Amino acid sequence: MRNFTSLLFAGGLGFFLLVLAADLPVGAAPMVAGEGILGQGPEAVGAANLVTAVVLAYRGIDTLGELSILFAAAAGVGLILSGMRRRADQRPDPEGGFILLAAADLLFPLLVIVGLYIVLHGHLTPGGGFQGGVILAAAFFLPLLGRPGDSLNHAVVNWVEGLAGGAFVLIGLWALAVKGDFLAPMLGKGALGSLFSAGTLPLLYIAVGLKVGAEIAGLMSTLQETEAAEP
Amino acid sequence: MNFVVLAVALPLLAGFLTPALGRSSRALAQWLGWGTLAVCIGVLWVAWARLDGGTVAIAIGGFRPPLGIVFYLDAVALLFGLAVPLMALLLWPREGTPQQFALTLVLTASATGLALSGDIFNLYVFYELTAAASFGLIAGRGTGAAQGAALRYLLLSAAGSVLLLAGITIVYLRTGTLNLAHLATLAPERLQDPVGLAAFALMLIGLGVKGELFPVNGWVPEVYGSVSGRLAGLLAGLVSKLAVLVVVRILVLIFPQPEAAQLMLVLGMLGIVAGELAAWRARDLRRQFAFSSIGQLGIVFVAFSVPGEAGIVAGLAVALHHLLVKPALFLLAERWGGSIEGLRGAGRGHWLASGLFILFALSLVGLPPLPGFWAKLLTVMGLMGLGTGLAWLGALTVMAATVVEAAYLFRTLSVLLAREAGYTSPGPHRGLDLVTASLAGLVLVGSVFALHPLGDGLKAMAAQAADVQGYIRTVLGDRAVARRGQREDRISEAHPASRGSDRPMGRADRAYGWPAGSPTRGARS
Amino acid sequence: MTLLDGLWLASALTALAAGLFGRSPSAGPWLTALYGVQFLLVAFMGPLAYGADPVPASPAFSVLGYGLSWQFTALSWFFAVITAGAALAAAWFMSGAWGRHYAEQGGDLRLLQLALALNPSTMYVLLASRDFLSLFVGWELVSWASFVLMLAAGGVGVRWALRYLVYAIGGAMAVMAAMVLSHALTGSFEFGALAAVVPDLSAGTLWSLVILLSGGFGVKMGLLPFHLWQAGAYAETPGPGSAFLGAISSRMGLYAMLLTLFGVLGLGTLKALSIPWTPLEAHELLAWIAAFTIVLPTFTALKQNDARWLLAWHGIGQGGYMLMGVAMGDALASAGGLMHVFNHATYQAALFMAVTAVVYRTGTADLNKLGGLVTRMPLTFLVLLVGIIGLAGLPPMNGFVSKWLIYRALIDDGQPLLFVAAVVGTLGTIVSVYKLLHNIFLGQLRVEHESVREVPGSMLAPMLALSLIVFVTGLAPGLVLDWLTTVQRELGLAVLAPTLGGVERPDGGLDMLWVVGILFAGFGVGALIFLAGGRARTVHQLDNYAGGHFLTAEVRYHYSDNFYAGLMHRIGPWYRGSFQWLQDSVVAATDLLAQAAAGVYRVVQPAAWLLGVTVLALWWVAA
Amino acid sequence: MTLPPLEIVLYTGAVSLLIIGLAGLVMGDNLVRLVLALAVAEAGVNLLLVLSGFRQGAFAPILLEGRVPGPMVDPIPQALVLTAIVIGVGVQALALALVLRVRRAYGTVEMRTLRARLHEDLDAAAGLPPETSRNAPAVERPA
Amino acid sequence: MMALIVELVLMPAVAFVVGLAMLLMMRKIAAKIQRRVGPPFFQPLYDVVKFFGKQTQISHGLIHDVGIIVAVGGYIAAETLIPVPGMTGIADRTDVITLIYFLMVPSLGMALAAGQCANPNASIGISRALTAMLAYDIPFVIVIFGMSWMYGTTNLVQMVEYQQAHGWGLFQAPLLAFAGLFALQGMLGKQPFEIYVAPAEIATGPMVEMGGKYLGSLIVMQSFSLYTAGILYTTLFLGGGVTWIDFLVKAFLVVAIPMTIAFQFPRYRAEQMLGSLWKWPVLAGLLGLAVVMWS
Repeated sequence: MRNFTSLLFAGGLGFFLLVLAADLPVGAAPMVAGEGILGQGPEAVGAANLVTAVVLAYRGIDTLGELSILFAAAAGVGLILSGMRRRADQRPDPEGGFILLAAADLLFPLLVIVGLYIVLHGHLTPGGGFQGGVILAAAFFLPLLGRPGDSLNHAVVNWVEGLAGGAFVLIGLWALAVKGDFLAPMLGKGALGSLFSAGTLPLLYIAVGLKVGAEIAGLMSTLQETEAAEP
Repeated sequence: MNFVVLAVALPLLAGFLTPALGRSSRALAQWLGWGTLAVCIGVLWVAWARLDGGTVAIAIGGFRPPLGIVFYLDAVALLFGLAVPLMALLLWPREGTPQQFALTLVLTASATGLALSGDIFNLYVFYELTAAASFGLIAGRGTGAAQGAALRYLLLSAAGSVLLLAGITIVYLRTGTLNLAHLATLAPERLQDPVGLAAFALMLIGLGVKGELFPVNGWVPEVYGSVSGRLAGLLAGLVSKLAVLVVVRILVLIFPQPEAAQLMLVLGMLGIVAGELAAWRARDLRRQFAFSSIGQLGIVFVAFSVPGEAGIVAGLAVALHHLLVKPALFLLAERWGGSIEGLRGAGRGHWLASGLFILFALSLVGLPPLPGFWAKLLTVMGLMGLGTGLAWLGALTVMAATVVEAAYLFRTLSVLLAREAGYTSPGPHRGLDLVTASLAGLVLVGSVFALHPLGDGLKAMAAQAADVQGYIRTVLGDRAVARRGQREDRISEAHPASRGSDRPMGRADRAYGWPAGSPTRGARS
Repeated sequence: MTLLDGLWLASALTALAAGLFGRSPSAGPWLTALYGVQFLLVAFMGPLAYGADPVPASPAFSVLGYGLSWQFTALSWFFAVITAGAALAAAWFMSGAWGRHYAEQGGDLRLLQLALALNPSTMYVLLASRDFLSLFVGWELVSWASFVLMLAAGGVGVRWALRYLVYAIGGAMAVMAAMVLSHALTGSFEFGALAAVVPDLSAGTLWSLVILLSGGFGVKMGLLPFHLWQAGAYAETPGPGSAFLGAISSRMGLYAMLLTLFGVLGLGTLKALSIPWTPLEAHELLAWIAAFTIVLPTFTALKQNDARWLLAWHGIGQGGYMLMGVAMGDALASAGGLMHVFNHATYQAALFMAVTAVVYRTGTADLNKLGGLVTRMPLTFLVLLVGIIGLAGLPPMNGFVSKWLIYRALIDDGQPLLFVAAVVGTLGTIVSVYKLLHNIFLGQLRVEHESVREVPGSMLAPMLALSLIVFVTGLAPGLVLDWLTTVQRELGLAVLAPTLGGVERPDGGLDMLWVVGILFAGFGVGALIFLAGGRARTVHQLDNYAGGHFLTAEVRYHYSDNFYAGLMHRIGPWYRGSFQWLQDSVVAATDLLAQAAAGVYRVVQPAAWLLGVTVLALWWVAA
Repeated sequence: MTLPPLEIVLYTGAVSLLIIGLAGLVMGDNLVRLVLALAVAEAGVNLLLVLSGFRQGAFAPILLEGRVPGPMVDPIPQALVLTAIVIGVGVQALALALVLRVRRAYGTVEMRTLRARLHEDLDAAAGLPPETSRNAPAVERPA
Repeated sequence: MMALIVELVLMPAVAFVVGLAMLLMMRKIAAKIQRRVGPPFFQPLYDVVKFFGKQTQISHGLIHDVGIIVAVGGYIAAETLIPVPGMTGIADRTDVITLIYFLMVPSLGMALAAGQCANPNASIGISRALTAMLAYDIPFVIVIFGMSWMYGTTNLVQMVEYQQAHGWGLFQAPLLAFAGLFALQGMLGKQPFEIYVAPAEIATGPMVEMGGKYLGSLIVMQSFSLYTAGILYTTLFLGGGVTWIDFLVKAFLVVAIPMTIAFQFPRYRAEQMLGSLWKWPVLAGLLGLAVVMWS
């Protein structure tokens, strides 16, 4: 009976949302604010990738909020699972097969390079700190899959995480001190399209990339260790 | 005035560093936390002093709205903003781990952000941040029950935020902008129809999860029943009010149509009935206060649903009163945990705690000189002033709720003060909690003597909050105000556009986008 | 620094002193002195009762833009005199041996003294209210003060105090609704503003105002549908507390009703306002409620087996007389109603004190465990006798005067059924008060009460003083009636022209001097006849005619249980306790609703509610 | 406005994802299934958010070699969706951690038993005897 | 003023004499109905003298004496309020409502006296007496209301003048007269409604402990009650008395009717008494009221 009513209600909601969607200007975005950014984004921020301009410049504090959500999640998970780590005497899971170990060792450098590339070219090509950070996290997490025994050094993860987050905020505060506006783009704009362009955006994205990488790696390793410790 | 952003940035910075520092020494992390909160209080206090009655819009990163994000500072925002670090300091987790300190700092930053921000999506981000931090804090080093409650709360809150995001998407699809002031100018033309109302409904329910709105507050008894008194006070007292403040901002600025307010009124009334009756049945102190907070917040929603300034005055009064009383009650509940029947004679030994409990109960029920009475009076006057059948029903519900509330609060009190001895309080003697509770009591009694200035201050604050034109003028400058006026006339009187051709939608509007980088101070109105 | 400020200060000082030194019984006399000071201050405001202009209170606030000010008028002075007198008597009663006795038995004397001191001070604030806001502030304060006094009993008293609280807060909310409704109509809380706008109000609004006000204040007065709390609350409060509450506390409802219904809306409006499809007008509705309030509680009192409960139920019944007098509204009736407030205060306080004295000596108020105390406690018997004659409204005492005024007015207005109801009430009272007198003082003295002695002086003095007042105001009611003329003029009611003995009328007036004179002359002649028969020998109680059977002390032949067996056979089935059932069904309904509300929070998947409400909201939006 | 089939598919897809997610959340009993349903719902909404910036025949908002390739898509929703996705990740990570914790604490992953045991725990923590149904009616029948 | 004092003394004397005559008539009627000769002319006087002459007078305490005095005094005071030809001074100063209450004072006095005797029979008797009072007072009050509404005054003297002018109350409100008679039956406490002095059941109830001058005083009280009832009824319904002769004839006639009825009936139980007194007289009274008020 409960399922039937839930299905009924879900169907009703779907019907209403579709009716709403039909009424919305689908495919023809009103572009009121978007046009403004497309228009004077490149000269104002100097970033080729306008999405990065929005993410880091126009809506910088959103990104800061987002970073702190990830941080809160990492801290939360750490807090929740603090008592559930595997004890020394428990035997770890068996090691991954040969293919997994070899692939992990082989892929590690590649993933790191790709991750760093995406982080560094955030303001030029699609992608940026978050996407690159995740790839870096995957890079560090892959070996753990192979050898569940050893685990990430959480102290390092915490420090990297803290420093990267701190850097992000400090750059913002530096902008506040100098230009009077928190997270305002600094260091000029440089040549559009070149690596060293769009002022502090790349620096911010590097900080974001490191932070996201460290956090997600830490998250995954904590989950993995806890799961490993399941009786 | 741009330094106000520090109130959000600094706690985050401290939060990021706390786990790392905490590894070396816990005391350092603790002092870092307290220091940051003190700085935030200082920042906000200076901002309030500088503001002295005016309103200021701070463009983050120098990007003028509607492109960039703006922080809007008016009396209400700063009042709640100031309350956040103050209460976080008072309700700091006891013997917490560095992660808990970090999460509390993040919670403080996001709550301050909720109070100040003037951009819809930014509000969503801070709302989610508050949620994430509170999940961590609730589950923290709590018992199995706390973790179970946190999981159920997480699922409900995440579902709520899905709806909230859907609502924001609809608003963005219809208006193309996210800045509240810009939305306020476009709303009369684009969000008046049922689709706009549907967006509001989704947003109300999304934000209602944390604001303990009727159907979506299933988590309240479970979470407040299993969490430490301090955190329960923080969540119930502060965070729920901020969610309501966001709903009110959206209601006042973007959805002035009456149906929106009616929806809120109906859900608020149901919340009152469900909350008070469930509290009447509750058999343990902590959950009784949880249900009572649902009832009280129902009254807050009902009060804010009254259109215009009267509604905001009433809502603010009830909200501030609840913000003062509920955390203190939760702290007292922690001292006397356990089922009410088991508490016979518990209050006899500690006369300060029982005295405070009596004072808060009297204020909640509305003994005249106490502020609780004036808040309830304002709410009922606001509702009766409307004259519609629904408003009368609302007033009736608020009054019936008072009767039920008096019944169960004083039933509990009579058990507490029963003459049988032989009650040994389980928890260790928490001196600091009593200090916080008596601080709240002092403020309550103090406000009795300062009723006149408080009343006028509240009225001025409400007038400022209800003044949509003022909001737009501060954020977007004067031309926009004219444009909203012209749009509203065109819609209401539906006479042909009198002057100037209306620019086709979508073309970049030169007037807004000043070339970035030129340092422009926030326009001081 | 007007007299009113002095009164407020004195009462506040008394409360403070009671709070600080209340615990030690020796503080009693000092507190009584303070109450005496309060009484003097009220007495100094005497000119108010003879038409002087109102005495304002200096503190005046304005909160949220609405003014809040206080003043004493003739109406408030009349009630203030009764309050001060009752408080003085109660404190005097408590100051001596009773206080020590209460403390020895584990009672919290400090709480009782403080609660007693709080009550008159909050009542002076209520009596001085000048607009809706100050009225409501005073009203809530009085409700809470009497709640504190009821709590002083502890144990069973607390349960009744909580029941009272729910009723009181319900009533207060009705008053708040009326207050806010009047604010919605006039934009301010002033009485004058509402009075100005009353003529052009629609019948519906007027009816809602009348119902809300009379309902809200009716709860405190113990009018019929809301009377279930009063008996228990007043009976279970410790001795002097119940005397004070019984005397004046529920009359504050009548004061507030007079101030708002008659002072602001005016009797003309009430008379013009008719109940649709019936010939009754609003004031007749009030009269009928009063009629039922007279009859039903009185006959419930008849069945009580506890002296305090019997008196408390009679308190409710007598409240009906006051409302009926005031509701009829013409000169005689309103004077009768108002005077009944004074009369009832005096003899109800005396009766409660007498019963407390009996409890002080014998330890119980159960009518089936007492008997024959007249030989041991003659003065208390005399006080109780005078009290019940007053309560029953028989000639020599003041109760007769106010009832006579009400009857005479009912005959003038031609209200036969109301008249019969009032008389049935009086007869019921006579029947039940005799049971009280007989079961306690007459009949066989119990073995364990052989050693009972008269109560000490500190308790006797206030009782005798009150009985004296009952007799004196019975002999010369003109003293009180003069005060009432100013009150009537102030409320816009028809004004009575009283003489010292009562009221002079061509077609059958009342002159109490003559009536009492004739009565005592009759007694004199009766005594002559009686004494003609020579000296009589007083025999021991057991030397009694028992059909040849010798009575011994152990045999308990005192007839007290089911005292009116014959009457009960006839009217027994009429007691269905329908109001009790009504109240319990309301409580059960709330309990059911609460169970449903709790069910909402025990749902397996909270998100289900989220989905449900979203769909309903969207459907509502689409509709 | 005549919509080519692509937009209809995208929008109905996003909405149906949202509906499936919410339905799964409401109907599901296994905790992991609920978290997955939540992920699906969030994916649906994120898709909806991205589509709100979509313009027909427009290019990605990237300036290749400093030149504007033509009419560009609205960049803001893409930035927003980036944040929304990260929020989703954070919340799901917390959810999974909590599921692990609940399984350790209550030994179950069923929502039904979790609720029952949670409420028992809450009652026990509050020192209440387990709720038993009433033997007599709340109100005694009138005599 | 002196005239009033004279009235105050003279009226009881007249009442005593007429009362004894009525007692004699009552016992004569009883005898005639039971086909026997009946007592000699001065028998009631002899009884009174005998009771007052007794040596052993048993008292149960002060309240016992005070109660008897209040009972007798109450009736004395009551009957001075009723106008008799030639002596209407006192009656002019008071009204019928005071009279109703004055009639209740004796029952309270009797109750006090009987209560003090500490005899269960007395207490049961008193509880029945008060129930009886409750029973007959309701129709009686309806009658009083009806008549004072009809005459427009509650002053008995003005009622008599009204009846002299407009004819007897009996003809103008016959139903009320009937109800009044029925109530009178209950008031006199004779046969159908004398449960509270039932000799067999509760040993004459309140009078169980009374002897000597107490019983004598009660006999005097009974004579006064007969006299008061008689002249009250005549004042209300039979236009009062212009001269003493027709006033006494009417009074004796009025008392004779209930007496004759009384000795035909057995004794009702308490609840039957309540039932009968609350059914027919109240119904008749209300109908009479309706007729009076709407005509």
